Amino acid sequence: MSLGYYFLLPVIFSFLTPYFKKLGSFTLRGSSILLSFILFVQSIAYTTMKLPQISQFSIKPPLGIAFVLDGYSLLFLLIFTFSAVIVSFYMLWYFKVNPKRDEARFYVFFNMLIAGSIGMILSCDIFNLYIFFEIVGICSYTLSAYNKDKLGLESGIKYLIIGSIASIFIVFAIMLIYLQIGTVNLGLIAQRFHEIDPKISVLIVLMLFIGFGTKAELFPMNFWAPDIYQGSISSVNGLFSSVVAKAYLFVFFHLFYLFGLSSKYMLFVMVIGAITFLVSEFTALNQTNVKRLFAYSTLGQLGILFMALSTNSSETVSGALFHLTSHSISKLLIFLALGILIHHLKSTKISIFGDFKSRFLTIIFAIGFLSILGIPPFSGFVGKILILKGFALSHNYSAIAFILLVSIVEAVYFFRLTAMMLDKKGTKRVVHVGFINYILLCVLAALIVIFGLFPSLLIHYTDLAANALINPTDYLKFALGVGL
Amino acid sequence: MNSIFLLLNILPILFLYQFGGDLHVSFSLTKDFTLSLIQTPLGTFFAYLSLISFLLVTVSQKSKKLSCNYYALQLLLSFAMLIIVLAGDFITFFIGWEIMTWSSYFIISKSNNIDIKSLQKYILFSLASAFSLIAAIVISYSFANSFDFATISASFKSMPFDIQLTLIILFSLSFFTKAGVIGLHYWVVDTYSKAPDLFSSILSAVMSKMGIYGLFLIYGNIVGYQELKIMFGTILNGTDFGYTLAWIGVATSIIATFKAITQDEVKRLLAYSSIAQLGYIIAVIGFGTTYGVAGALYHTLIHTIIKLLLFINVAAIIAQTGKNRFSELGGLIYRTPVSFVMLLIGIIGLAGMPPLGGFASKFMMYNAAINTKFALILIGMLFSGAASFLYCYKLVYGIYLGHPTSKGLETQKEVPLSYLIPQIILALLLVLTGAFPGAFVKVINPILTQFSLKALPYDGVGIMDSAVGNFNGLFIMSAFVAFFVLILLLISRIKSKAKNNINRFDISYCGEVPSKDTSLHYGFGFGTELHRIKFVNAILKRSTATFYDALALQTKRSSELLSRMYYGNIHNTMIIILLFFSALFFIGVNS
Amino acid sequence: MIGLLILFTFLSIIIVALGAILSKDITQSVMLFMGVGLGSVVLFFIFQAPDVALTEAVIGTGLSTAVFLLGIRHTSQEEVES
Amino acid sequence: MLDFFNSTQSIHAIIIVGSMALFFIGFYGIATQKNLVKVLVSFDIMESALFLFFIGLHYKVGLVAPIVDDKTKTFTGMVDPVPQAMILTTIVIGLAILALGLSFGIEYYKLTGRNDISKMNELRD
Amino acid sequence: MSLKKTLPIKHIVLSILSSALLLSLLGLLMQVKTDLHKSVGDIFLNLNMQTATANAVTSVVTFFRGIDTVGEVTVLFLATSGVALMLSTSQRTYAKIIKQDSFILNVGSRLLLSVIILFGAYIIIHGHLSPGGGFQGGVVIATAFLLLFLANPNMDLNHSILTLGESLSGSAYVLVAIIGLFKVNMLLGNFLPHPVSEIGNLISGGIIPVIYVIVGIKVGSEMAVIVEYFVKEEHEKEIENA
Repeated sequence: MSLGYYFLLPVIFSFLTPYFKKLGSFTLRGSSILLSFILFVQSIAYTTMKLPQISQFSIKPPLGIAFVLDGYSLLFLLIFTFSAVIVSFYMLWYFKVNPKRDEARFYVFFNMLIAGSIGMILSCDIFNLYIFFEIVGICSYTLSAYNKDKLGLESGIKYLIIGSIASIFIVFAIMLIYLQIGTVNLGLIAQRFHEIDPKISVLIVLMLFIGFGTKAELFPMNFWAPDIYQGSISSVNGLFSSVVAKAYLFVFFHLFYLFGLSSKYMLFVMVIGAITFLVSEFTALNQTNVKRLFAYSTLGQLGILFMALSTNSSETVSGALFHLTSHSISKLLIFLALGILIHHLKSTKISIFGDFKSRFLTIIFAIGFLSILGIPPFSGFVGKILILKGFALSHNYSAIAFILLVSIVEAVYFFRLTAMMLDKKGTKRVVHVGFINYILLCVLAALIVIFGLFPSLLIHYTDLAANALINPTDYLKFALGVGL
Repeated sequence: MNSIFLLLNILPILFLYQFGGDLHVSFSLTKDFTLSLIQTPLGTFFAYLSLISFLLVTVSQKSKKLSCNYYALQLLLSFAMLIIVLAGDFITFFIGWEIMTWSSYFIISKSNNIDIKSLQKYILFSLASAFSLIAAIVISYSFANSFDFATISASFKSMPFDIQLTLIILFSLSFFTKAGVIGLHYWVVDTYSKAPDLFSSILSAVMSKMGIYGLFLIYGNIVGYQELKIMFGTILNGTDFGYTLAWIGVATSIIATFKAITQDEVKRLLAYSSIAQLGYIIAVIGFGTTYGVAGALYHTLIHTIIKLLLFINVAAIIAQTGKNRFSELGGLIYRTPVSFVMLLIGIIGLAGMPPLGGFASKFMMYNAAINTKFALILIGMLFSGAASFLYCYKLVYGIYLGHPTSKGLETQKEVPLSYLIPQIILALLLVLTGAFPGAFVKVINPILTQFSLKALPYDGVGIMDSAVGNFNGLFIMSAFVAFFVLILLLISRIKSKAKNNINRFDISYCGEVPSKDTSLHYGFGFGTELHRIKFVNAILKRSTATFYDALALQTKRSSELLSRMYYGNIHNTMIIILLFFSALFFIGVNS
Repeated sequence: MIGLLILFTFLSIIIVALGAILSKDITQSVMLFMGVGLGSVVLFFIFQAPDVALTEAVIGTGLSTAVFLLGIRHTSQEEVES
Repeated sequence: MLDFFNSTQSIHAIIIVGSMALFFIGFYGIATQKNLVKVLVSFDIMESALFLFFIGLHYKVGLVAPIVDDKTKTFTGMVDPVPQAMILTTIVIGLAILALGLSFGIEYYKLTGRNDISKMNELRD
Repeated sequence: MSLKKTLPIKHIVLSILSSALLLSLLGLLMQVKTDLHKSVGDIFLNLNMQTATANAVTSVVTFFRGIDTVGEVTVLFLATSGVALMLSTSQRTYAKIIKQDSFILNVGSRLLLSVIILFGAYIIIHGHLSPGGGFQGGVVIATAFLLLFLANPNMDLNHSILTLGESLSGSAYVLVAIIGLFKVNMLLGNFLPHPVSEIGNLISGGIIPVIYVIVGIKVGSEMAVIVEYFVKEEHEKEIENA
């Protein structure tokens, strides 16, 4: 039951895939689903245990590396493992519909992507964090280039080059940290970060900001992101937007609060988040490609999360984490439904929303859009209102006005799609949603509605996470191996 | 299918009636969101208003074969309005508000002559109003630390003046959009005219009243009229705030009335007329005197009844003939006499002529204006009231009088019964409110006490009295009926030989004989030459559409500009990242 | 003495790296990149880091250059970079 | 005069200047080069510059490689092994990225016949 | 070396920018003192005696920071399967080209092959005593295969053995880590006996040499696969224009 299994089980699975493939595609798919299911059940088991949990590797933390699970990472663990289970079921349909020769390798990269992201949120050692950063990087480059056509390869190359630039900056930052503080353990770095000579600490923070900011798609550095979404297949897009982007966001704010940077850089991060939100919502207005449109909407939502998470008040942060969870679920819902649509209508133009006739898909898309916009009965509303309430309590009215105005712009393109779906004129093709997808989309939609009507279940965990994020005292105690 | 939903509509009425005014339910969503429903007199008034109109519209939808989820959405809409009206705190209010928005959005999208542009207009304006509402709620939460109406209104006085002002502006903006005040009515006309025929009756009769309820809630409960008087001071004999609001209302009604006169489409005329009538209510709502609030409430009731009546009537005609323009309709009086009588009663009520309820509410509103000595406002209201008679006449003449323009019209049968029953009930209601205006006083008094205003004196069910004088509704109605019956006998006594041998085309004395199919239906076009009047011409030419289209164009242009940054050349993206790094480096290092 | 040696190797690495970046022909730039690798192997050895020197020699210089050259033979075939 | 160069101070100064110069050559390379292979080369140059910078600054005159053989019995007076362990892993990661990038480049060249990353813009609005 | 190419303004501006960055960064880095805190390395050096491995770097790489190497091995594995995914064309038919392979090259490469493999094996096995280890030795063995391919491009590696070697050693590595959990209640714990007295000779340092041998096999087979894909790929091209 130790935290190490989150990384070691997928590693064993991916090493043994050639043999699963030999035993036939059923065992391959079954074992991949079983793996993600086991990890999901394990994370649910962790919700009942007292946090923070720790599992050490070879020696006690300040010297060795350890996986520490506190409230903040528990929430993300649940999101990641849940999305893994959903997408692995979805892939059953995807590979049944367009069978591919190297399907086994997809499962390798899929499971390692999830394991890497979980590693990123659990590891309490900055160099180990960099290794998982690279694992997630490599998996996402290959997954985005998976179907080897001109678009996929181009997105793979672009993602690789941007990823390598980001990793250069992060390696440089780790080296400077090691030179200054003499260790790579996050607990010790957090303790001694204020002793570094201010100029060098500005440099380190800048390098980490550029490294993780590029990957977490902040404004001046996210010109590459829509191309990746356009080039890769929809289920991979779902993973990118609900798992990978969230992992980088997690690390960005984990270090932001651990190193105590919120006092100096709060305004800067909030302004960058606001610009990201504004620019991506406006560019989403005149998109003709559906995948690019939802990519910009993901960038926009990340912008809001950056704005809300950077405030030091646990109210807003817990609201932002709630919004983050509901955004992951609804974005996963939309991308999976989009995959079905694109498969049947063979085009990724926006007009496909007007050419399909399926009551179930219309309802699913409507729920997804309304939840992202933050319309009452759905979970997005609770998230948005918590964020606004947090901003109001800290009397930050300009942020409230900004979020509301720009989300009207966001409503324009979402409702344009809804209007096209509901429009009865024109030739319509019936889209047949497979049996598996039917259940998956129902589960996701039900989750959105449940969190909308009874948010107290999720708010308990987001409050836990918000407190664990803002004052990581017990995380530091475990990271320093005190009392182990 | 229709009958099941009919029963489902009756259920809430009985449920509400059974509670009798002290319903208090609270359900805690999370630790700091408790949703609560409280039954205030104002709430019950509007609840009964909306539930009864939903019932009547469901009855009228009997003949149209509507799908099950249409009814479900309509039920959800009525449930949402119930939540809004009975909400005890702002979160429930907002949840009801948004569910109302998107459920009505899905109903409107089911109509077959709706296009994406007007759907977008509708949803964007409603969302804009909802977002300004949530902004106001959240700001007030930041000062009151709770969403409950009572605590917020208690802590409202302690807020600094500029916060109070922003709150009032935000709340009023969001409710004005819903009620369709002149600057924000861009969506109203298109949505009402293109929505499914019978649903536009709900739209105009009930949903716009939610905006009015919101205004009452804010000015009456949350801020309180005394607080408004203290905040903004007084002018002549009324409050400054009331005066500005009155000017907005009067402007809305005058402009909307003249716009209504020139419309050719029936439903667009009705849409403009509902904006105009709401303009009256908004003009009077801000006065903060007993007569102001009473007049507004009375006119809300009357307007709902009339708009339901007119829209159902027009919907029936459109369903029957398939045409919705005055130029295509005409001469239906012989074919559908009952609908004509119903429309006639509706017109009399709309124009505010004595025997029917319309006069009572207009009387009360004029009294309010007189009472607060806002002379110009009174003149404006009288002017637009008189002008409104023009489009009432156009409505009657265009559809029923004049000559049938097309062959089909001559063979029309009477409108099916399911349309007529609700119209008859509504007409009876109008007659009752006309005959017994006093009865309404008993309904309004608890609301006035809720707003801590002086209650209206109640002397007899037939008498409505005001500061300046009173009139005995019953006496007028009985005199009118007696006089009407007398003339009816007189006419029927004279063997009306004239009717059957007059041939519609026997107008050869001016030397030209119109052929069989030329339409002699000219009367409806009299709005067109209004342009010659300079003042009216100024109104008709200018429209808010140009402003909003320009706004949409600017956002589109700026989005194209911004999206040019994302043109996919990875080489330049790398350079931008490196430049961003060096810029931050130079700033960071030497700061 | 060591300082001089370090200075000299650094200078040669910088010149070779400049050549690698600016040269038009890709195979030439890969060859010069190998030069940078060799220089860094020498430096690692001076800095008393034999493990890293061996890794850099085998992986950083040996295999990377082999992979580069094989890769180039399929792509631009010594084509002058436009 | 010669031993001026042997002091750790001056060695560290040389290392910092040299490696940072190398780093910014790679920086310039990434900013200007359009060919995929050239970009990967400048990426690798930046990486080796960082390694030199890191290992160099941990070397002090008189310290010995962290390996115990029959001559040096105890682990004292040795260079810090942790940076070497980290650099060892990062070199291998650099190779992995390189091999992956080249395989993408080869497939892309097979489909489009060009290797120029600034011309890759099928993916746009 | 054709250096005389016309530098467009963009290049000049960027070079000025990067040199400006260089100067200000140097100004920054020069006057900063590096030994603010005693680095964790000295603690590892003292701890190293108990792990009974002569090479401190190996003990840090495999034992103290063991999960890094597991991550490292997965990164290499992912890169290999990524390259395999990309370059593996469905029809792996390589017509035997008629270029007659020169006899000298064949014999010479076979002779050299055994020496290189021996050298690689030496580096792997003596990872914990002398510099080198799994990664370096594995890649040396891979270069041996590279040599064979250059000599005789038609050669086919036996894929079943390579995948067997790769997956078994990978799972063995993870099993060693998990056994550590059960035996020593510490993931990647050193459960084999590693007395300090044995520090110099071959069988010393518990699981550290075992890990490095496993890593050596894995890296060797993976790099061989990568090299084969890159070489074979090139082969196909020649057939087209031959």
